[in-house]
Amino acid sequence: MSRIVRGIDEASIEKTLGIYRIIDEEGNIVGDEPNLDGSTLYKLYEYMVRARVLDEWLLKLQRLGKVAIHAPNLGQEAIVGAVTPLKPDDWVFPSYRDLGVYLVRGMDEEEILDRALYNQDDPLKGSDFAIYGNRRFNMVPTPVPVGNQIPHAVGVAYAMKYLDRDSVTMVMFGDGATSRGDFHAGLNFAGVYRVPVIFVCENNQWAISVPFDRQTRSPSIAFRGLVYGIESIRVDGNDVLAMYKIASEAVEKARKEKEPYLIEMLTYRLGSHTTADDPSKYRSEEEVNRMMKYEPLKRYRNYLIFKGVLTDSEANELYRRYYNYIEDIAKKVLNKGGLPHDVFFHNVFEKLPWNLQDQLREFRESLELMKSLGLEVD
Amino acid sequence: MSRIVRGIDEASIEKTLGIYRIIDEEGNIVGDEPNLDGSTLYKLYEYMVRARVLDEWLLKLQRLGKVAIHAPNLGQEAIVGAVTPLKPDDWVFPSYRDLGVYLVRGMDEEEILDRALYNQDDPLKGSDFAIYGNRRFNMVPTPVPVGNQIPHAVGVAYAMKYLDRDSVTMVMFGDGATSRGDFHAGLNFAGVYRVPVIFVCENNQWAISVPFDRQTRSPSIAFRGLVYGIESIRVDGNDVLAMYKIASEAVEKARKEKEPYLIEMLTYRLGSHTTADDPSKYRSEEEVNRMMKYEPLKRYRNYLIFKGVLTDSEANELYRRYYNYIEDIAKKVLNKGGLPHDVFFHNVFEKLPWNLQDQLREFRESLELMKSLGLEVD
Amino acid sequence: MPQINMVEALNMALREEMERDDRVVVLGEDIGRRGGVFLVTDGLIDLFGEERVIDTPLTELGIIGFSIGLALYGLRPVAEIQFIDFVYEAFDQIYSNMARIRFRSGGMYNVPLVLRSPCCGGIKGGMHHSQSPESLFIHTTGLYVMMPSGPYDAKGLLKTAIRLNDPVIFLEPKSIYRVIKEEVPEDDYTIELGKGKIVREGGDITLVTWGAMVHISKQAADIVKEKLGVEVEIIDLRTLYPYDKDLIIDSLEKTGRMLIVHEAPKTLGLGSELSAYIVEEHVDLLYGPILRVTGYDTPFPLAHEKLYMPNIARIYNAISKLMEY
Amino acid sequence: MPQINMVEALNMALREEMERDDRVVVLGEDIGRRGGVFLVTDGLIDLFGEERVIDTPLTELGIIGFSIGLALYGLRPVAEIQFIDFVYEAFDQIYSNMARIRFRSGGMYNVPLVLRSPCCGGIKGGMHHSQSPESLFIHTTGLYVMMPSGPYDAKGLLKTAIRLNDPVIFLEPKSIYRVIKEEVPEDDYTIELGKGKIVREGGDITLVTWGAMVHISKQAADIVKEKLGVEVEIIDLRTLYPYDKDLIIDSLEKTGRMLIVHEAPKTLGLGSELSAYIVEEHVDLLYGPILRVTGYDTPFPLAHEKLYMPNIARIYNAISKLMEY
Ligand SMILES: Cc1ncc(C[n+]2csc(CCOP(=O)(O)OP(=O)(O)O)c2C)c(N)n1
Ligand SMILES: Cc1ncc(C[n+]2csc(CCOP(=O)(O)OP(=O)(O)O)c2C)c(N)n1
Ligand SMILES: [Mg+2]
Ligand SMILES: [Mg+2]
Repeated sequence: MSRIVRGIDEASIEKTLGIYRIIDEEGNIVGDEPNLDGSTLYKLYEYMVRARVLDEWLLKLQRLGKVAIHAPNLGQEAIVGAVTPLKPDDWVFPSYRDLGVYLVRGMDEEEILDRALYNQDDPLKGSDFAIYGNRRFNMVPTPVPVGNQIPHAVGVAYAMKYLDRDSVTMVMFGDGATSRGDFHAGLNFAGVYRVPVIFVCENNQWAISVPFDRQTRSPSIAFRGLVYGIESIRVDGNDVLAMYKIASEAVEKARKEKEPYLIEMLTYRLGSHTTADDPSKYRSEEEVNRMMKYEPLKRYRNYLIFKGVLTDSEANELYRRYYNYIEDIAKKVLNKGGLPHDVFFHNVFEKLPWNLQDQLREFRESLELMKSLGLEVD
Repeated sequence: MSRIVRGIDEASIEKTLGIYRIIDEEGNIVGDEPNLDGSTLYKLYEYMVRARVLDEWLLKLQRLGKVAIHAPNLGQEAIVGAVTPLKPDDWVFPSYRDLGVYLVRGMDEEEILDRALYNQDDPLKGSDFAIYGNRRFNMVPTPVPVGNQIPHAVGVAYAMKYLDRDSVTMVMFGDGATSRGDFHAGLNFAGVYRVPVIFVCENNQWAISVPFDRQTRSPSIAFRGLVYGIESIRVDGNDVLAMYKIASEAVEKARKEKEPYLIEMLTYRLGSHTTADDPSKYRSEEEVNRMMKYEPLKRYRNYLIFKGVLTDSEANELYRRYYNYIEDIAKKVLNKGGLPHDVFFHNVFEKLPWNLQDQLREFRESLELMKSLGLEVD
Repeated sequence: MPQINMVEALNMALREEMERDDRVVVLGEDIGRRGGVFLVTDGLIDLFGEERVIDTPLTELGIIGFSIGLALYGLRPVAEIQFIDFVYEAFDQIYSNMARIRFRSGGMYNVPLVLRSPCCGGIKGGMHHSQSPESLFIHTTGLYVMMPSGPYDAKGLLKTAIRLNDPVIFLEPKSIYRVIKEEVPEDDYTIELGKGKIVREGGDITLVTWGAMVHISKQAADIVKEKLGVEVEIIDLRTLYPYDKDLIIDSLEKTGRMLIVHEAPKTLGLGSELSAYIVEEHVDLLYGPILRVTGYDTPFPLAHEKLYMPNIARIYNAISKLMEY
Repeated sequence: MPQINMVEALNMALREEMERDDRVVVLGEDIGRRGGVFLVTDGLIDLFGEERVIDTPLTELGIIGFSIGLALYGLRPVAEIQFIDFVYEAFDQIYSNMARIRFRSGGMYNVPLVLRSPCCGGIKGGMHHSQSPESLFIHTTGLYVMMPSGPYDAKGLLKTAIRLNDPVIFLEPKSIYRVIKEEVPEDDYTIELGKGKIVREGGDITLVTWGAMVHISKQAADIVKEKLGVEVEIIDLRTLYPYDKDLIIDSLEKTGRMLIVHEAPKTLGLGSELSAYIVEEHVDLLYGPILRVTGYDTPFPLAHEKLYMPNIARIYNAISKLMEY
């Protein structure tokens, strides 16, 4: 089977069934290193550390009852490698487990916490939980129904091509999301229309309690891309260098040739699904411990130390610095006021239709009445 | 790439990219003939002839304004090969373009015309147009939204396995239907649960005006089956022997091993999409003429003549016989009365809820009023 | 001015808007070479090319999800759903995204997307080529909903829809696509969102309706006038959300009697909201009950569709009852 | 008899029905080992094995489409949608198939499928973990719709739903999953389809509600009694389609005043149908308007959900207004 039928040849299939990696779980070099200067190498590490520290803080704030819910990203920090090659004008549709993505795009810890607490500075104005985004960073807030954003990203990429822009779109989603109609339709449209979109599937082996094997019998997610006529590859998603390198190639290809690309980021969800989850019901601690040794930070730190870009104590210091930094921010954001009571009447439409005007009037009266009845106004 | 990853090896991929056939467009034997006696060989031909003649009659009745709409099956008659291996207890979910399927399952021309005219004997009681089915034949009436029946078939197959029945399910759908979420979900469930279902995609190259190339960039529909972990094959869908042979194998495998199977029936829609369509807007007559030479009846007739199962004049006589037969039936069914006026109040629920009882009362009054106002009661 | 039908008027609106603004693109199943199964997009592909007149794969979810992306980036897509009966695969995209992205993003993003589709019965289309699901969209919150009853309004409303910065469900009663002809100017005119129209004046009864039922209602009103001497005022809502409450109230101030006619099933058809709104806020205007003549609470049938849909006798009957108050 | 909560009562109903009839199977996302994210199916996989307690891939369309197939072949599937807010991918399967197969097949096939799902607000769930879309299902035609307000009813209604030969949408107000405890017998009892219940008697006002709003309404009624001396009669509908019109009419015969309270957005919430029905058929029972206290016509917000949902002050206000008549 070496003949080529619409891009299906041995090599393209191999790419979807193998696992592309550059550094192994000890940090040893086992593949082609990209040609990166020390500061870029360091930046990747710094983003991963920031993501991890922020994750810890969000978990802490959740336990303190300040944050309603959080989806931990422990173990998936190498996603920062996927977004780093993007330019500001490129668009990103992140998933809900993508703290590192938000940071790389320019959203800082304060904005993320404002969002998590939906205080007066929440850019999304208290619309929904556990989602992040901001137009300033060309990052569209994630819809909670899993996978909805996939066809949106394809539409944006089509519009970029139609308007002759030099931009590309990247969209993240989990292994569970690949079962949805949105995935099927989105990838099919991208394949048919040949648009500059990069699909990044964070295959962390679990969709809440459903393991990959029960989600699909596809040999890999990357293999699925081929049936849509999309160049696809499976990457060791705990190897930030591999993620960076493949994403750079994909972004360049998308930008130059206006072609779609699918990256399967093979990783593992080390934490619970969200803070509302109890993974002990469906997977063993032993499995988690076993997978811990593949986690992305340690191996990349070893690599950077080997490369002379970082020392052990610098690494520890970096962690501590961000820990304290967020501690300060947490204090600050916890003191901010809430959103106005009538916030949810706005942003339904550009202008309030008459029924919403009437209802807003009734609403304001009801607030007065609550006070006069001695009821607490939330 | 010879290693096997979850059923993906060279041979399995080849099966999805090649075209399995037994007789070529002249009727010459180019593959392994199945071991069939003359009467079985003849039956396959007879069903194809009946399907073609019935198709002609439905078109004629449509032109006469007796039938609202018809989806011609010209060129796709070899689908009878797919259903012939099934047993009466097996279930079939046909497509709307499957006259031959209805006939093989035991529905006769009279019932099909009753249905097309939705007269008093319509088994589906005037519910919808261009769909056929009957519980007596374990054939579920087709939903008009394309592809809806695919996950239903998978559920039925699961129930068969769960209840330890010795039965299988077969479901037909077009190339256009493969773009729908129903296809994606249905095949994924079948792959994950390993149930005895045979998917038959009638890839007739067109979905109304959208050619296969614009529907998907998958190299074939069969190839798509692999990503769901389903054994899949592309068959010359105008070769009824090939269809019969592959379907027999698939049915046997499904029955014995409780495994799903996908058959891509590569064929061509020679007629218009439906009688409401105007194909001259989107495809050339030249293409249709070119494809005409691959049509399934002529080649199979040549083969049968070569095999000594049929003579030319017997073939002509067979055609004429069914033509006259249907002419008689058409006269008969056109004289049948219509369905009762209140037919649509029934079969919403097992029992009428109070609001439907009230409405039925109002409805009956309104019929009286129509008469007294001198308005025509439809 | 020549008289044209609704298909031609819609085609004219699309062409003019595409000429005016190259961010306007159209897409859907069979809308390119085929020109749409009802020919609403006929000829556009020749004028604007296949990058702006986009034939899509057969998935409504894909059409709407993809269109939302187009709209997010600043285009103004007009997506055709071949029949509104096939829209449901896209319902998650409509309900959770098209209608919610402005809200979800705190107002940072908006979705100027028009979903247009043939709707309603009267062509012997059976269960899945005949339905009137406007209620589902109106209840969604976050969508404007329109339904014209003739060529002139169709053109003006579609232009309005395309220029709004929020999503619009634009429903086209297919049974009158080619039946009604009107003078439709080649000029650029729009019809204000949320404004109904009195299509027949009368002092006895306020009949609120829309779409193809406007015409049945007019016929019924003529018969009622002849046989009962009752003068029916007919309001064509045109925009179903937000509907023109002021026009209804003004009319009720004259008549005190209200009848609603629509094709959708009765239970939770828009008639229920119109009735509930008037009773809640303007009960004092009423002499008696508010009646509804609607489709029945069953699936839309192929057999006897004319009896399933509101007809003259049922409207006549309701009017007679109302005149008892 | 020990007091148990609604999650435990639902779990008991499922277990008993599965023991009674091996055609009953449950399926959905995370309903196996995980026991469902709210633990309604907890432990069932140990009792009945993974062929009857089926974890599904992440696609609601798949869950419902597949369940329809199970039901067609004679099984009695109970499909969980993790939150009703995620049901929309399945809307085509629900609207065009689950609700229509009996009709399409002229009565030859039926779909005894229960779709159960947590619904409604009150747990700070934001836009997509809080909605109350019952209207969409009621308007569909072909579906029964139920919503219990406590453990006892939850068990009895779910058993009824499982035994019906037609499809049921079974909505569970998640905010009261664990809050309300009641004595729930281990016996086999059912609650008749279409029967509401008077949960508080009173002669001044008929308040119709369901789900978690039953409890808010009771609190409001107590305050109203204390402050205004008004006696509110509260009807818990329990079945939303077909709703118990007789219970409402009987109560209105006493009170002449009607208030409806629900969480869903006002426009085309079920309240509109209840109001329109009474005005159409029993207008003479009314002293004045029918009022509605409902969710606002906006998406369900994360911020200030308690203010978005009907609350005591708004119910109080509506009752005061009604007492002016
Ligand atoms: C349409 C839909 N169904 C169900 C859910 C509930 N839910 C939230 S996350 C999740 C699992 C997602 O798994 P995956 O896509 O692998 O992403 P991961 O959480 O592993 O990052 C589920 C079932 C949802 N958000 N949307
Ligand atoms: C969900 C849905 N969308 C659109 C249609 C309108 N429609 C009917 S058949 C058809 C094309 C189907 O093509 P294909 O699946 O290839 O089957 P074929 O007609 O070629 O046999 C379309 C678009 C439909 N019936 N259902
Ligand atoms: Mg996952
Ligand atoms: Mg086709």
